[in-house]
Amino acid sequence: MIEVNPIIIIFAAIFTSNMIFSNFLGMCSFIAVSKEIPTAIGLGISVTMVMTVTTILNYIIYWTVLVRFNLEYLMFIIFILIIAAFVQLLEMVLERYLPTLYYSLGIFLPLITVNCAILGISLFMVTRQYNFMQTLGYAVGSGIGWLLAITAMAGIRSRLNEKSIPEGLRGTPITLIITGIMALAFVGFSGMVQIQ
Amino acid sequence: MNTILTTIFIVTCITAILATLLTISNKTIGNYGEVTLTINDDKEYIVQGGNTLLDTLRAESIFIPSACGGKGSCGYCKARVLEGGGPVLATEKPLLSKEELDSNVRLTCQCKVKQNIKIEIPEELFNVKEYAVYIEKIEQLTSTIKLLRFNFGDEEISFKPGQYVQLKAPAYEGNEEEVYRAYSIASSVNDTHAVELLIGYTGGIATTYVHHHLREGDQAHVNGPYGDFYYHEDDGGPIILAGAGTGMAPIMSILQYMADNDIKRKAIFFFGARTVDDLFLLDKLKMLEEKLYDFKFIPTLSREESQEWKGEKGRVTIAIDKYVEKGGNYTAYLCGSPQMIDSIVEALLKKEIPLEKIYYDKF
Amino acid sequence: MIKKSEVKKIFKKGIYTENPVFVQVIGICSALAVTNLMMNSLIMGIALSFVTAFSCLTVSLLKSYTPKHIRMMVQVLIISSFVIIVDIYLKAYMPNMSKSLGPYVGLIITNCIIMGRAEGFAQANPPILSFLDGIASGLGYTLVLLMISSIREILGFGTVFGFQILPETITKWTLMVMPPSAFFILACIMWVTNNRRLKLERKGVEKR
Amino acid sequence: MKNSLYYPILFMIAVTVVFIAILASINYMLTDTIAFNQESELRQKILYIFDVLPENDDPQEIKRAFDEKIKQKTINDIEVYTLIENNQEAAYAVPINGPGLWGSINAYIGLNKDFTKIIGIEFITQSETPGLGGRISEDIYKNQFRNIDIEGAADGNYIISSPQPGSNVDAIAGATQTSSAVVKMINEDLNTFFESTGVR
Repeated sequence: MIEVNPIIIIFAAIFTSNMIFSNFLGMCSFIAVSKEIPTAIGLGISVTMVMTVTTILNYIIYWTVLVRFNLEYLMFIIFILIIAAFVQLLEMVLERYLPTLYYSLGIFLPLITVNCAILGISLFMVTRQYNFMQTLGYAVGSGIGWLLAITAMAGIRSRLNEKSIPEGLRGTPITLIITGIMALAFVGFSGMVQIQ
Repeated sequence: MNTILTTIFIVTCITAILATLLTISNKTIGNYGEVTLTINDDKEYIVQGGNTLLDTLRAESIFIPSACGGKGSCGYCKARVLEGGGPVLATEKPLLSKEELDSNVRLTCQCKVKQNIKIEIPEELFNVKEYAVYIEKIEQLTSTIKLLRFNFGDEEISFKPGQYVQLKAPAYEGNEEEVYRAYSIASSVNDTHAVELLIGYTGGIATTYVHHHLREGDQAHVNGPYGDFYYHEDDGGPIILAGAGTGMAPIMSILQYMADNDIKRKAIFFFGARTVDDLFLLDKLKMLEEKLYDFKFIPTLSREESQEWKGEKGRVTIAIDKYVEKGGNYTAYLCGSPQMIDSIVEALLKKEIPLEKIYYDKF
Repeated sequence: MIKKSEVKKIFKKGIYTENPVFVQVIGICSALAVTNLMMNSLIMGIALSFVTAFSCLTVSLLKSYTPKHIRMMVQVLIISSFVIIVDIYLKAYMPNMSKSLGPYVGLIITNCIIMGRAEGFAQANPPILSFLDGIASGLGYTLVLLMISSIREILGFGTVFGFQILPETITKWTLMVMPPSAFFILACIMWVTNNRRLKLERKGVEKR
Repeated sequence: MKNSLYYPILFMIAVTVVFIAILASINYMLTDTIAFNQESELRQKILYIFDVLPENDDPQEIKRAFDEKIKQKTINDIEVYTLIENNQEAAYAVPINGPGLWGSINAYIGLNKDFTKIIGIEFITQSETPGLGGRISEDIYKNQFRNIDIEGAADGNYIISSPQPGSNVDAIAGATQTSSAVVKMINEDLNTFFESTGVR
């Protein structure tokens, strides 16, 4: 394995290996919640936070428990259980103690458990054999990349004039086409920085 | 074998820890204690806080219609929250109009009960329930109208005379979608373990189901009661009832209510039909005429050629013109097709009966 | 017990009227990532149908015993267990397929179709119906995947399930091999189905 | 009962035990098959580099051929595979890796016993665009690396990709970046190998 600086991994995760545009993860909430900019930013920030914390938890459990007892084949179960439990706990805590934060970000938490981007990060961290700092960089970068992508999409969609689009293309289909074009644009970043 | 046991042990430890964490926090952080839920300013419930309003109401057997199951995407579960609902959430805004936001309307599946809360919901939702019923009796009244008696078993329904229930027509051979159709209750409100419906055959999904597929003893589903067409205890003046075909159903319920409660009001029932063959439930009406304080049944036939018919002929409005006194302090209940009701309302207005004393149910 | 008409309705909903991918717009992450080859799509579709059907069955069996606050955990545990079974099976008997699907097998867990059916259908319906519903949704998903991948594979590689059908000499359309093309094709499929639906709706209005 | 403190935990434990027991048993039964599959793939690739693949690709056949002809050996801390012919080392497969366009590429490159010729290449992992850079895994590209004389190569440029003058390998049309990445990693890693081991 080539040692890569965690800072470079952050940039790579934002641009060259953007979760949405090159791995297509987290598409469901990306399409459903990208109608307005404030909502998109709220969801993006929640995703980034949850992604960072759960990836670190999963990293620790993976190397201290799963690898030691040869249980790597069970990583899916453990990872998703940790994500689900963490999201639910976080929701309860925010709702009780930080209501303002809850009303702006917490309400998106139930959408996050089934967001494949979160689980995806934990799985890629294992297949790419990152060390702790690299994992941290990768999680933070991917979160920011996701936030950037959904905000950009919300910006475009809020300026889209629905009337000038053929009726059958309105809504999801046109969003998919825009995403496709954006993905092609992001191909331009390839080769700029390396992720592995 | 050993490896399998260690695996089970380790994973179980992890899930047990997570489950414990969640359970404890559910008992502590997620526990908002008991709060008071006030509905429409008069009914109070002591409920467990921490759940959504929709779930809380459901636990109290108040069913607010909801199609998406609490995901905040259908926008059906609206209700006015007057106090204690917290700020409107971003997940609700796309589904609420400006007027609704101004009048404190919220999505009950998103709004959580964390403190004492006051809400307002349509009164009729209190009683609405879904009942699993079976068909006790089917009676062919005329060539196209059947009377069906749905038995509720141990359950009870409470409704006002004149209200309707919805009957579910499930998918059957030749029909793939499930539909609900409304039918007025023809039976007495005291008969709480059953409802009787009059259902005429029109060739539609639900009436085809009723006329060609339902047999005595079959299972069916109804929910209700609904509707703001029902008997009003007002000034006690004389009552005009008018209907045609299956529109007799709510009127029968009103008449039986009057008989059961010995209400001493003058009542006159104009029933429109084409020929003698289209008249039904005559024995029951005869009985009511004897039992009630002052009740007259006036069938008017528009197409009867036979010389034996001694009753009224022509349209209902002609009979009304003949029997109703101008300026009498009447209250009117009408149930029938829109055209029929429009013409009767016109005739009643001519008799100087104010519009607010004319209740009707168009179908 | 179970009426034929009800089964028929479930399948019609899963495959056409409420197709998870192009009507409900869920579970499209993997629909885009694995559709460059038809074989991959087929295996992915079968795997997803298997997981959805059995997860729904189990969730439905356990629904009345599951405490509310750990329902989410129980559901993800059930779903991920079935995914691991699929993963182990592919690794043991179809190693090449396992390699080319890579992490997307694991990501079946977070495919919203499974969670959606488990929460939306299995939670309120008897086990056998839930099982059939799972198969129907999975089938609907598989068909869309195959539709997208057939276009991509023919234009991008000139092959169908790996068999050359276009002459070797044609210029391959590279864009079709690259992931963004899946967006365009899915959008077009939705466009066609939307138009059909709109046309039917308009006809319905005129009739009335 | 559902509201008690212990019920949810016990319920969770029960569900976990049942499911993990099933999974652990399945895994236990299939572990060997999976491990064999993974080894089999590597064996096949190493045999391919030396161009000594058995005619049928039955995994057992491959294992026999591999055990018979290939030995693992460490030259100066670098793990290489050697081809044994007539009880003598006849060729070597040296690991090389480097960044591709999308992710790192891991490969083995085959050298003859005097380290004067490249005799083959095989990619172990690569995540290049299928149909473009991904075509480095196709035989048509890899077979170009059979029998390339590197004895007289200047400045450690053993492989020169077209359209450079004096090229000995054709780049993949439309995937210039991947092609040059492969060339770069071969040249760099071979140089390091030769310098550190001093075999030449």
